[in-house]
Amino acid sequence: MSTLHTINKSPFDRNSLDSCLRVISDGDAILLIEDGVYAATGTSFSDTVKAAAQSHSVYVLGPDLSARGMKEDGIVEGVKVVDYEGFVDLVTEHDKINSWL
Amino acid sequence: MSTLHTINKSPFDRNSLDSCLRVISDGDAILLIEDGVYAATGTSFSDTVKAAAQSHSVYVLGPDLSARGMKEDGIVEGVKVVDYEGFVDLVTEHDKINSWL
Amino acid sequence: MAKKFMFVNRKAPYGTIYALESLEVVLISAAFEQEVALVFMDDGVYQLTKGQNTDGIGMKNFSPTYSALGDYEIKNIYIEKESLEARGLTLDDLQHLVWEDEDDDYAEKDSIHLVSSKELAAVMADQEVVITF
Amino acid sequence: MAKKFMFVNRKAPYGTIYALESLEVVLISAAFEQEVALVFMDDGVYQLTKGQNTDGIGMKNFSPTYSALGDYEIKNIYIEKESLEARGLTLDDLQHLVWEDEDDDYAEKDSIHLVSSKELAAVMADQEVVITF
Amino acid sequence: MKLSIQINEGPYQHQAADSAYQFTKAALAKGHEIFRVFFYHDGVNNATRLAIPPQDDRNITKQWTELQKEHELDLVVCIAAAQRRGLLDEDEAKRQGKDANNIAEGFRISGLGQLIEAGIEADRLVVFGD
Amino acid sequence: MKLSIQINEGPYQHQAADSAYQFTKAALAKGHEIFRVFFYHDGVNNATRLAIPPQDDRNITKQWTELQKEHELDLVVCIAAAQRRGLLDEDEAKRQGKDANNIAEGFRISGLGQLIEAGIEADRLVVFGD
Repeated sequence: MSTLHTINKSPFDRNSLDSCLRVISDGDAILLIEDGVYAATGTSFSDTVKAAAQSHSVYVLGPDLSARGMKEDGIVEGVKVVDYEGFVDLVTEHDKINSWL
Repeated sequence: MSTLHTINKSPFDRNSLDSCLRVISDGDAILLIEDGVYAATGTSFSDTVKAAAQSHSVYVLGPDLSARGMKEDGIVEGVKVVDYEGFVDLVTEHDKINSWL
Repeated sequence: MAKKFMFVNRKAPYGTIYALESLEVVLISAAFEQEVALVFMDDGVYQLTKGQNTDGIGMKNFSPTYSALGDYEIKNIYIEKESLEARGLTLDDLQHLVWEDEDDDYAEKDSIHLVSSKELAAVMADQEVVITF
Repeated sequence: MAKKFMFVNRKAPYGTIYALESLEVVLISAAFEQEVALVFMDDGVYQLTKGQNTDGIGMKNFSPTYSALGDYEIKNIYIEKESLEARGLTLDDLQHLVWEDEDDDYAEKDSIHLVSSKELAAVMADQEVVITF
Repeated sequence: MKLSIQINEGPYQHQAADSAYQFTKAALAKGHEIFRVFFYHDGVNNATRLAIPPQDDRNITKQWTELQKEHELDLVVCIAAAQRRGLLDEDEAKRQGKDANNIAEGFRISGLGQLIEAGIEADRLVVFGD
Repeated sequence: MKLSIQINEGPYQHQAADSAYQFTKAALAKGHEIFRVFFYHDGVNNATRLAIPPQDDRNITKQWTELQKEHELDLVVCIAAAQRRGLLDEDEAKRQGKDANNIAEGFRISGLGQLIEAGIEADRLVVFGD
């Protein structure tokens, strides 16, 4: 029963990424969307995200990155960029979705 | 030009208390309202709040504490409880209000 | 076939409506005879504090409704230990929620399970539908 | 008598509307001939990033509007250094905002002032009306 | 003293509108003047007359309407924010070719300049939001 | 695959409604079935037909109405949440003695059970919110 966790808030603004990481299971994946995409950039949280990407698949939504003027080539090591089509695939490839609102 | 800073979110949920403390001036006061009142209780942030209450006047809105089942006698040392009438007085006693939304 | 539904409560009550409207979803879900589990973590643990009194803020005190969860056969309520501790709370600060086991002469049993993040992760992994409020 | 207004931007753009609707307030305020100052701190610094392209999310890209602030005589724009650094950004990542000084042969001058928390505190203390978005 | 109030969130979803109401009542009881209450962002949704909250809960819009009557409050809904979110008065509905309007008694729709004016004219501006 | 969508926030204030729309379009383009889109909390405000967004911006309600027409989507607005916030259809307005209604074409108002059903019947439920 794998889970796709979506995080839609900046790690500076909310604790949802931290909470998600506390209860994530092996085989689960994380998708950063909306203001959550900042976590994939070179912020003071990048070590946390890099570590998460070593134990889990971590994705970031490209259209939300571009909207915010964040470059795909500057994102945290191990994080993969997907578009909305990729978002849909991630939803179907995992057994359920947990949106960390 | 003294400022009354209001904080309406839990310190676990948002960074507004931290941000406020970075730019607060001598003679300013802080009022915790709504979900901000949890900061006045014995949480892992209580040292931060206790320190703030040593350099500034820190108040908490009693009606919001009671609504959340938090006891007035268990609040952080130095924090004073006010009701809505006291909230109004704090607004008029300071030159301006900064609501940290 | 019943599905395993989990409702995860992460927000404090009153500051926003999510706690109240989440409870409305939970109560409705009981009518569909699904396997329902509730989680209280992060500021969601504040929803269950004893002695809430909203007279001073003009809002409805909906905290008594939690004690009805047992009557709706909702008896798997998980509270994350780490969230509780960070907030300086213990189970004694929270409502004591129970359900009656009709297979055991209607004995009152605890609905609340205090779990670590790690234990919670295992319970979450086992669900089929998760809605986080 | 002009009052000193300060608008403090703390939220990222697009995720919520506060950045956009704050900008609408700022532009209107210019018509009232008040002394207007802007602050970008916390996630608010993200509002000014270069190269925003919203084609993929179907929302309006309002970032070009910031460059019009100078034409509205809004030339006191403060960016908190600590917020910028925590996000791994430098001023080069942000739009270069300027105003024309008509008393100096219309020379283009920087509107953006990079300030420490401490310096920002002093500027804030001096204001008469503060609206934080 | 002369106070202005700004409300940024809609009714029920956030406590902002409730807090603002409690504060306004307390300020009036202490003899202060409320220069204006300005509804911005989702705050404009407080001005709908179509809401039917549960019987055992407060009716936030009605509370404002009654306070307005009693104290002749100036309740101003931002027109730009209101248009985005579907809050209209009769004139605006006609002008925009809409077949209905939904603004409640006691509120008026006006421009964002009214917020700046509220900041200039009042001694204090207090903002409630998310 | 059969997908259900839940939207918890109103239009414009949060990106939730936009993200949900982009996701739904992408899912349909890939040949998936959308079992239901359920509007809860402030999400019910997406269903107003009275909004007049700026000409150079998207019209979120209209986007849903058009997608509904094209794909016969089931757009369900939670009745309890809608009543609190002033979203009504014609029948409900009559029953409650309200003089206007504001729901847009393509949306229907129904009970919270429809959300649970959406969770049961669909293979996946995806939630968008604040």
